[in-house]
Amino acid sequence: MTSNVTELTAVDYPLSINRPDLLRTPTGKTLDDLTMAAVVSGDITSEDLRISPDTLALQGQLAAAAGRRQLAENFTRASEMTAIPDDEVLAMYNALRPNASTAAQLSELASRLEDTYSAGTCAALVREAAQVYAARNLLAEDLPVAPLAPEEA
Amino acid sequence: MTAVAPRPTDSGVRTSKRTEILEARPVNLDGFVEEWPEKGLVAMESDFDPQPSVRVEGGRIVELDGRTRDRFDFMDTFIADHAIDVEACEEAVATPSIEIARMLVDPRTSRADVVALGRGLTPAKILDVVKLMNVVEIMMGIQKTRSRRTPANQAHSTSAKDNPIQVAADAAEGAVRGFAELESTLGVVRYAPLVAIGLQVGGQVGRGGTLTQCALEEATELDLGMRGITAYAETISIYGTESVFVDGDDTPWSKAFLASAYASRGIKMRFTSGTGSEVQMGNAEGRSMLYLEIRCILMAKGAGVQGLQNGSISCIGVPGAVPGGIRAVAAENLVASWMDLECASGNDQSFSHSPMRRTSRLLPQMLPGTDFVCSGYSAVPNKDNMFAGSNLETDDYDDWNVIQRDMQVDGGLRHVREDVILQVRNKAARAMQALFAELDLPVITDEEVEAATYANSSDDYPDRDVLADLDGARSVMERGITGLDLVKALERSGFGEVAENYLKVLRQRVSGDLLQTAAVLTGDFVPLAAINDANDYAGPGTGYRLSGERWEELKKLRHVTSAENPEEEVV
Amino acid sequence: MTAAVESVRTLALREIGPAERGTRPEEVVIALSPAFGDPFTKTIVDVPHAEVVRQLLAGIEERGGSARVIKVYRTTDLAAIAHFGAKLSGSGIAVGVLSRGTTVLHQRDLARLSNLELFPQAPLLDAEVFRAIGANAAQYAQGQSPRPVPTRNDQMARPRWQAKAALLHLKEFECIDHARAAVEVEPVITRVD
Amino acid sequence: MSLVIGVDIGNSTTEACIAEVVPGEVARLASSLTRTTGVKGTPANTAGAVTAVRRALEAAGRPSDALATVLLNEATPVISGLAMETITETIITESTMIGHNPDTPGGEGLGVGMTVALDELTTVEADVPVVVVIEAGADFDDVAHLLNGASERGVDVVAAVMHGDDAVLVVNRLPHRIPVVDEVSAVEKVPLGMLAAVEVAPPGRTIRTLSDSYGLASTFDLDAEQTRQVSPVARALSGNRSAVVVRTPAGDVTDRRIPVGTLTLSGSGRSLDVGVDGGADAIMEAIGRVAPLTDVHGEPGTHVGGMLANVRDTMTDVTGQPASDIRIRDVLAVDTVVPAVVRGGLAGEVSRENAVALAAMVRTSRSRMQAVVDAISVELGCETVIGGVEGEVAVRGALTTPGASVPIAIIDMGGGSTDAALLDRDGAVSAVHVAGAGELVTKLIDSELGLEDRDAAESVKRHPLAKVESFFHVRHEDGTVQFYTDALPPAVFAKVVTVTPEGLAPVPVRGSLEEVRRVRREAKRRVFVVNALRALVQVAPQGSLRLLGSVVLLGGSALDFEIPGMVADALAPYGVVCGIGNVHGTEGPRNAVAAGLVDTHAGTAAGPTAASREAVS
Repeated sequence: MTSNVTELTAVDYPLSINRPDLLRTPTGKTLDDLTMAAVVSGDITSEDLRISPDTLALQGQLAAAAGRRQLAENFTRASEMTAIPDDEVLAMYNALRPNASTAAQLSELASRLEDTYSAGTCAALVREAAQVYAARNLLAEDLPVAPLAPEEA
Repeated sequence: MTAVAPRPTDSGVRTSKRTEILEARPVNLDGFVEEWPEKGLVAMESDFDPQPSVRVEGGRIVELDGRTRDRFDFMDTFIADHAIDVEACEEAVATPSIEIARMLVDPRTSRADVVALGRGLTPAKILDVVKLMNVVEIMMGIQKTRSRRTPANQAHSTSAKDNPIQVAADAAEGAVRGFAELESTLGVVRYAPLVAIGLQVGGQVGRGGTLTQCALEEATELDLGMRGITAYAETISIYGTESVFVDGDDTPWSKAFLASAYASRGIKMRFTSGTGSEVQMGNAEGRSMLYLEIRCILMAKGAGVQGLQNGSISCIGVPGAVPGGIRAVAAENLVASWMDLECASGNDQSFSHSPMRRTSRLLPQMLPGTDFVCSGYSAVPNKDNMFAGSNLETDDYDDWNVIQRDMQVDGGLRHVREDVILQVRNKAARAMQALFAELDLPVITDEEVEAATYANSSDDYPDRDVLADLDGARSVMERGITGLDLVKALERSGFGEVAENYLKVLRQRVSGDLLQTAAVLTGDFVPLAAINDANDYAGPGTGYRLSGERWEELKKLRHVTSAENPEEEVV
Repeated sequence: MTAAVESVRTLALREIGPAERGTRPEEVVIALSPAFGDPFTKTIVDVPHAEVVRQLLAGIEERGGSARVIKVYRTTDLAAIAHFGAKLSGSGIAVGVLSRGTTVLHQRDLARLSNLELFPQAPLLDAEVFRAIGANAAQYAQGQSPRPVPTRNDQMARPRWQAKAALLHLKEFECIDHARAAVEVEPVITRVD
Repeated sequence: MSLVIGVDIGNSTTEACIAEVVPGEVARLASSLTRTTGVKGTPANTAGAVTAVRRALEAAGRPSDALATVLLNEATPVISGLAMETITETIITESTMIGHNPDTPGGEGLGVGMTVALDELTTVEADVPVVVVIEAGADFDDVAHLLNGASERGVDVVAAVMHGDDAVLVVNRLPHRIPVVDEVSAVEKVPLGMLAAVEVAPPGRTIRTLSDSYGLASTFDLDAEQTRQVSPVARALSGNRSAVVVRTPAGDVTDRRIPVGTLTLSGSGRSLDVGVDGGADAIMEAIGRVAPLTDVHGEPGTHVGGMLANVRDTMTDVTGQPASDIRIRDVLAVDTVVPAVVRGGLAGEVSRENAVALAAMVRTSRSRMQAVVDAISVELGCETVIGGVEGEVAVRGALTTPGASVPIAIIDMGGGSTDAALLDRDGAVSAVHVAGAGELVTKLIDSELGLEDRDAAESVKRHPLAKVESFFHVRHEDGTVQFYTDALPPAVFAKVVTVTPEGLAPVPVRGSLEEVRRVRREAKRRVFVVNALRALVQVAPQGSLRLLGSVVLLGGSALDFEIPGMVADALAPYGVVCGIGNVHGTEGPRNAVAAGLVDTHAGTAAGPTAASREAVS
């Protein structure tokens, strides 16, 4: 969708008011379709109230136009993540906590992001984390070791 | 043996009557300690902080504040690789600190220029700059660098009994008084769904477009957000040293990933940090509180999160006890704003026994204006505040309104007539009653609605059947009830206007407009962010000025003698 | 208990050997932090350490229990101190105490960061509370289910005590001695008035 | 073919069953369940009924305009009230007795001497036996020091009574193990200079001397008349591990009955007065003599008078009928015990006083169901009719349970009342409602365990118990042990807990699992089992349970984990087959009325039809 739209600038914000024509739900509905009548009749589901990857890309353009490079990068990662189910997003987050994953597990996670979800920038973030965790001793041990004696305090 | 007991005085030594009076002043119940810079128990001026430096090789930063890349901890790495603009940094760091400090204060330097220069600065350099600024200059800096033009405020709405009807009524009153965002949390965590529903319903009754959040552990908080029961999230903590960050079971990478997860669901989110947390946990690594907080701010920026709640927050007793501590707290708000982040600027935790000191701690944020002056003004009496009490509470509403009027500053609130307040409180409680009935949740009685209308604290409400409520809360989660179900139920039960407001908030998720820096929703459901309401302060006569209709609104107080007829008060 | 406060007592912790695992099934271990008793002598609100130990022991004795006291040197993490004590305790129950007064009741099968009862606000702990904690520890050790010691809360503790607590924590941290293993001590409480 | 919904408005839940109906044929599509709004049989029911209808439509995927008919049950307007009165009390005068049970008294044995305050110990002559009275604030080390000093001077310290929880500590610091009773909160009221006896039994034992009238007589040198007078003291102390008795000129302990008023029972054309302090058996027996009951009044100006007036006022509020039109048609009285603080006690002593709990059932003068019918008709815009009488429809619904046959009786155990109905071979139905059900059980559990926490009592009622024996295992009340791989939460450590779907919930009692279980089962037996039998006798042919064929249990309580078994056990001696309903083989004990309404409408209702329907009582 973004291909036939010129880069957005500050005057396009807020999109919900100035450029509703560019907005679609992941199910293809427009903002105008999201009426109370449609809600009551059951034509709208939670799926219709999610943000689409295209919309995140548009917001990324606005952020970049305002000089907010990192915010735009965040929207790029977010755009990739829209495809990942809720539970798995949380599981991936937990895998990134310190001492939670081995190098191999993080590498596997990066591949899954890349291969299953085409989430290249997310994968890059995970690979970068894996490198830092290795250097800072924040990877999980390969084999879980059961403590036998009371740890010495 | 409570903290409010007066200090023991050595009997036998004669003191003057004046000393007796001074000893009894509330300020002497506060704790003050000497600095210990070697351990990081120092606000912002320490010989143990690093000197600024930066070196770029092959397109990446290889030295940061005196450390070469091989000696980087993970904060250094993340900041060097994500926060700092590599092209601009060497030149930026070479600029004399005094020049930069003056740019922050000088109205002729635009916000854009000073923000652009800031993109290339290292933590030590930023510290070096703000160390040159006194508290008035810091306030000048905040006035200019704050991202949104129009200041706003955020409230806490919680209940000591986790009573969802109380949360709804106080949220409604808070919203009608002007809070743009409402935050809740729980005593009994399992109550969360019902309290989050109360907050949302109350918010939309009080003023359509109010945004709500419920502070919980990450998974539940995200779940409530994804269901559309809450609208944003804030309590995503970050820390300034690697060891404390790891103690908090996170890293900059895990938090950056979480930030993107929220955005991918269309949910607004900001991080939380603040001076004092690292030394409080005993791992400041010998750095000053402000230096470590600047590292947090740059980490947040690097993660691409739109905003940050800072201003010491729950550790305020630590900077509050050392010399220059409250200046440092103002400086951390300045740096967050300068780094182009939305700043929810603290003033949200019980800070002092002294009313005078509570007020002075507030002014560096209230006078220049911030994106959210309080990141939690207690919209319930402090004893009901489940965030352990705030610097401001419901008892202070009138004082706040008078200070706004005295100083002609906009702190985001206004005086509201009693009849209006009673009406929204009643409506919020009735909407909850109807919604609970519609959703088969435990009954809300007419007596409870009546109590909510006139109550002050949780003591004024009949007790709920806690077991039934917890069953209800569980069923909300198990049945997979979403914001959309709540909208439907409100519409069906005759609260169409509330349903409509709620639906409009949910629709924002599709547009993503609230993901932009400092975004809030106006009463007309117009997203107001640092794009369409960018701060344009450029000296006297520019930027946000309290005038016109809004100023007329703020002139109103509970009691103002009429000029026309001095025997009466202005209504 | 007022008379106790009026009398002045001092505490000496006489080392009697390395801290070892106990065998008495109903004993409670009291695990003290590195600076407890020496160099510090009182809690954040000036409750003498002698009184802290005396009341904990009295609470245990009144409930028919027995106790051993150990001192650790390698950490100031209260959870770790108490959990270590619990693993040495014949009953699996331990009381961990920091020199500023913060106290926790622990059990060896619990996760380190969990607890039976936690008293995080040191400024609110007085002799009476320490007595009650001791009494509960003894009852847990006997397999009973005592009513938890009522916790007090004071929102204004933060402005008065947060920084002093941080300072005391840093000072205690300085007393860590990684070279020194935990020892069992005999508390010698002497009345000096 | 038409779309029909049967709606059953119950006391706590409203159920709906939706079906496609052609004469003689029913295709059930879906059912739904919601909370009843307002008091059953009042127009406030409309909201809940409409919700149930809408839910059923949604579940069946049918639009609301396709709906042809809504069928409601003619619900007997039965409402219940609950009250409890204590009928005994224990009073101590002149602070003559301390009968509480501190967890840890000190020493053991019996000590008899004059009461002396601690700080007056120095003035006591040598060789006089003394009982030392120690006020609040004394430190145990100081106390032991002073007692030892006195002994060294030759004072005969034989026992002590103290405020703090220090008895063991003090005794451990004395050369001789004298009996010491501690935690006496009002120790300053102990009369000084009087002869007193302190007794402490070894751990796990109870006192022998002070809990025995002749023991008291020898201790205090009493004559026969005096001995008779002190017998309440002995009785009050029996079962204690420790006690103190002080002999004062007029001191006394009385155990008296509280006059709480009389009930006036009307029925069978006569009236009968019965004193509530006579206990439950006397009340129930009197009710039997005037059956069928037409109304009950309480003696004005007494506790029971106020209690019944309250019930009547509540009914007036919910039905809108004047109090004078409200008739109490059944009462269930149950004996119970409540822990009560002893008047005049010095240590917050608690005695278990007798009490009577009453559940009263009210029938209003007329049904207001037609008002509900009208309101629903307006709300949904479709035909709404009363499709049957509750008892009859329910029993026909129950008959669809696989294996059931006529004659068949049902018992529906709800929150406020227990209902029974019988369908005989001729198709005649008789039904009865009796007072007392789930709410009364909760109240009995709450008061007998001294929980003062309705939620906790409700949890005890609904869920089985277990004892947490370690962080990794619990022992269930049936003796089985369950192990956990993750440590249980600290809040349940060593506690008696209820096993709920949400996990283990601690029961805030000090008693054992067996004690809690006994109270729970006894409460259920005294209400549900008693009521099931009481109600069935009223509908059984010639009042004989043996003539009942089978009994089907319906309603929420039929899902309880033990009530069906208890009722079945009670009925077994009469040769009655008793089981849990399974309406249409799919619905379990729920939905009997809603499904029955639809069946009746389609003319497919199960069982024989009556030539002439008897009046449903």
